[in-house]
Amino acid sequence: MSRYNIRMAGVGGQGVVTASHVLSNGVILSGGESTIVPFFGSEKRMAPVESYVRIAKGKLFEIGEIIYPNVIVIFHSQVITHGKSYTMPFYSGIKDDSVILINMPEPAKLSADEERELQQKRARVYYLPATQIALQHAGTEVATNMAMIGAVSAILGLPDIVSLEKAVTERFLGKGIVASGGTASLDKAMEKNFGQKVDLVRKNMDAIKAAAQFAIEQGWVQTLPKEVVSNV
Amino acid sequence: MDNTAKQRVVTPDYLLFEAPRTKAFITGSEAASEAVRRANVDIAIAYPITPQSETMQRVGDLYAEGYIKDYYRAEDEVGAFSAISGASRTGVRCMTASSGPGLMRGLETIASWPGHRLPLVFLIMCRVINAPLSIQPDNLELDYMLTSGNILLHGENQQDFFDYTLAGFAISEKCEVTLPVAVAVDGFFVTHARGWVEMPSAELKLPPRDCYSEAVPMIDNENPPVRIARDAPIQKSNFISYQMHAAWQQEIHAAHERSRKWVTRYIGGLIEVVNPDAETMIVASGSAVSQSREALRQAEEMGQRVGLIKVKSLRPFPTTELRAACRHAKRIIIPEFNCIGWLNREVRATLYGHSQAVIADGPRVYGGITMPTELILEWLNPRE
Amino acid sequence: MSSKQYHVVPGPEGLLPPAAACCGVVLPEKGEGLVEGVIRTEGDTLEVMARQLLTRQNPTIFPGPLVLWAWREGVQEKATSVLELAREIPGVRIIPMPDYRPIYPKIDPEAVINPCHPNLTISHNKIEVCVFVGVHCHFANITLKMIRAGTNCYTITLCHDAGHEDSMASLPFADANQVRALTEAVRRLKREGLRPRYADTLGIQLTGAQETLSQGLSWQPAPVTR
Amino acid sequence: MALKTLQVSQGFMRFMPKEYQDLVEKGPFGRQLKLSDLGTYKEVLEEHPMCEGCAMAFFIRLALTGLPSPEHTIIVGTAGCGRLALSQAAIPFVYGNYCDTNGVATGIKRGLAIRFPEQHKDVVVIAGDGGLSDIGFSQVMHGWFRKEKFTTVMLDNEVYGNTGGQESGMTKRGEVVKMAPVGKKFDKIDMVGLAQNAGVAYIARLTPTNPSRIVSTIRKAVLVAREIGPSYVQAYTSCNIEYSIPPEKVLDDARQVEKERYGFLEIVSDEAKAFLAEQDSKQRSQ
Repeated sequence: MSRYNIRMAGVGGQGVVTASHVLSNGVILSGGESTIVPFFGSEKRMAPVESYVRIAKGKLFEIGEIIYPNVIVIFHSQVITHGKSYTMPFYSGIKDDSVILINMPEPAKLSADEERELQQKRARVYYLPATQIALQHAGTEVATNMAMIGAVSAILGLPDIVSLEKAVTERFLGKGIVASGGTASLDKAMEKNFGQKVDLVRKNMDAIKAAAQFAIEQGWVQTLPKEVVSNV
Repeated sequence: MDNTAKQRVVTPDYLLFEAPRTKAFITGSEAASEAVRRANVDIAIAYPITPQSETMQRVGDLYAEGYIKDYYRAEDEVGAFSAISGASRTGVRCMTASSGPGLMRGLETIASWPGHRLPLVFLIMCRVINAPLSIQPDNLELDYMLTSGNILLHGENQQDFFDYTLAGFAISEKCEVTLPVAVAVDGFFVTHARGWVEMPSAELKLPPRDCYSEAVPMIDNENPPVRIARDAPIQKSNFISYQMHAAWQQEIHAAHERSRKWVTRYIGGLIEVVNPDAETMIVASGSAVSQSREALRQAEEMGQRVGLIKVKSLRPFPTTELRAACRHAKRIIIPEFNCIGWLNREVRATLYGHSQAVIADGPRVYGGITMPTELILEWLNPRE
Repeated sequence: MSSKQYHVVPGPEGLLPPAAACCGVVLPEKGEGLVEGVIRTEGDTLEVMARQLLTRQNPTIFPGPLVLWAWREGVQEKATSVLELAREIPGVRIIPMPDYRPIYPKIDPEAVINPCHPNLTISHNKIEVCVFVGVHCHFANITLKMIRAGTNCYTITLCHDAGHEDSMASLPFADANQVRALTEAVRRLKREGLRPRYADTLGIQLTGAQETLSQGLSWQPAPVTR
Repeated sequence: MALKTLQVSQGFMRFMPKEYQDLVEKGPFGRQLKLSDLGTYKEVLEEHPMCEGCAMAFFIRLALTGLPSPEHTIIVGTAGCGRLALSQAAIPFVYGNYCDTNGVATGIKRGLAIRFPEQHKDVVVIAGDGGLSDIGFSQVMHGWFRKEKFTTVMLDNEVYGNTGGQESGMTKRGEVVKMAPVGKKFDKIDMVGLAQNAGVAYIARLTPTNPSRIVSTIRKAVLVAREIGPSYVQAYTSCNIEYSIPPEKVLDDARQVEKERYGFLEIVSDEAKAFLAEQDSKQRSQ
């Protein structure tokens, strides 16, 4: 039975919360269990955003923010370079044998200490050019968040791509959750960008699938070691 | 009339323990205002509510006589408590007072004083708070004060009201404390009743507030840093750690612990014990202590030895003192003037695992009813 | 309150360690000091402080507003005594806490330490021993708790008032005389043969941010646009 | 003199962060600066987390520039967007509870008057329309009735911006915002009229279209509060997020609103008029 505690971090406007809702709903639609808790600061600009997604095939009880994650998803390089996160460093609290997915085309320059700590934790750090994938496959970097969860679903095998597509459709064609007032106005802008909602879903799915493919090609898809699977 | 200029500054220890005292037969309201006369208060802000009004209008007279530098009647309790918090931030000594419903109305502000690290004295003349309305004594409001972060002293009589009020200023302004001190008495039974009060000369007063020796900077543009923002909203954010608000709250609890030393010194211990060796103990605070003293006297006449623990300080709570005083007890009763039994709850939590005694769930009176000593005696010797 | 003695030692202590005052640690009287939660003589306390400052990694002095700003008589004397102390600790840095506001968007850990996120400065500079002097007690206590929670820094406080339970070594009612007494303790340990960890380093070390600034003030008028 | 709190102890300047070195050497304290000096000195406001293009942030920057003695000024605020910038200024900022700004300001003003009878201390409340016209209404009005000598500045964005766009008393009638699902059913509260009735000595209403007017209005309001009686400034500071105003159109919107219903208005008592005229002639003769 798989259980993942996913901490997603980015900056305001990147759709971190929206992505976490879609990912979470995808898991629910696939028959699994999931909860999400979003968190943002009171800043009106450059606000750090974190969203905590728990996914599992069995029952979930825990609530609240995830302080000890086994999956960390970084939507923006500033989370690392500026410490744009509630906690420093960006991997604080990480459990052994965890996955870190970072939206960057090239590996980040980490300090020797950081490299060592991540190594000690046997963390697998993956760099995904999500913004580039979004631009190339959806025609807009607004779909970066979709690329990120596409890769997450490929790496974890949860949710499956069909369920994720259902979640995307629900999110953009109705019944979906609107993360915030800012998200509502962003939606309007996106509709303008994409022309039509249906088109929007298709392009988001293109970004998701391309990112998932990228993850598969990079060989990131692997089952977590047994002790993690049973402990988390 | 600047009478305060004619008063002589003496140390709190001298004023409280050494200065010669004379006896007066006065009401609790008079006792409180006589304490304020000697407390070198800069600002007092009033808002009427029974049974508090008499004290604060007497304090108004002190302003007219020049014992206080500023005084006004505020628009309501929230206005009074807010303005007092502003004044305290500037480093002047200040006080206000309220009763039951007024206290409840101002509770958001009251509960913010400790976090803002505001030294001040808040007098509470307890009164019924529940609907239907009543002006009678009942100290249920102190239950809300217990979790407010304020230091909370509960006086038994007019003498305590005088002494604790003066002590309150001294405790409140200690650097390692820097917290508001609430001094409560039961309304009417203390405020409107007369009793003997021994007081030092009115020509003496406490030293002025030494605001630059406190835990936070003053809002006066005369002390650093210029960017104070000492009340900045502290919430989990990118530029404020997760732990800051938590550490801030811990600091308030820590300040309560540090206040033990000063509360003990200035009001002579957190508890008073009568007949410490008795197997049946009464634990009480406020005017329930007076009723218990009489019950104890009557029990002794009937040949029963009963002990009494007067809890003087509710916050900080006399944890170690109470455990020690109850170690040998077989039966404990806790008479209270409220329907909830907040003292009962506190005592049970404190003694859990530290005492073999049976702790009775009462006796209690509430809604303005007095506590007859007969009721206490009945609870001392329950019919099996 | 526990009957067992609570020891205040370098962390990391975890998510939310208790306040030492709530664990039975009490403040020292004038003439005493507090070492790891235990009351000691002033002399013993100074010796512990001096030894830690000379032997642990990246010693740093954090002067607060009450030392940084010459706002009343006596401050300059204390400030000067702090600089004298710094000169006796090879390799020491001085990073100020000039105010307490939450600094947006983020502190520069080489320029300041801030009570809203003190562990950032400690971690970034790998500071394993520090001295707080001239910080208002409320903010000092908050800072000390957060440092103990998340770092392995040995915290020393020279408090102008009653002292701090949450620092590993604390001296209450410390004015210029107590600072000078600590300087003397540092000198004595060196005379007695203690080789400082950074014996080969001369003088006070500037942080990167301070070096940039000392190469000339970089003030530029802010653009007058909205 | 409070400038002593800006003197760095000898030997420590080299360790001070840049912003403080600048503030000490190029700050606005203890000198009379004009709007045209903007850009030649280090302002009190640091980088802050308010929205890009926000009219309120723009107004706050200029309002702080207009303070006649920043070194003796205390700002009182409350919940709302404005405090995000105000707490980043080199002026002591007090943030208490909900509704309490004008009570707190009363206490601060009176406390400082006791401690520093010879030194004027300017207390300025800067808070939103919700904070002053709704939850804090009673304390605003009673402060005016009592003739408390401090300034109240309303940042009127006609909505609860910080909590996400709910109706406030200052929202226009008919406006559909959160908690007014079918449109606001009563008129915008006439705080200017109420101030006049309460006997406020200096009242001004303005929009952020004219920077020098903001600076001079704040200056006048603070000086009148220092010497004569309460002063009130009501500034239209649109919320471009909640009212969907593109950031580059914020000033156009302000000009439009100014023309339609928010024209510059000054109501000055005779005593305040005489005082301001005297101040003017003093300044001219300098």
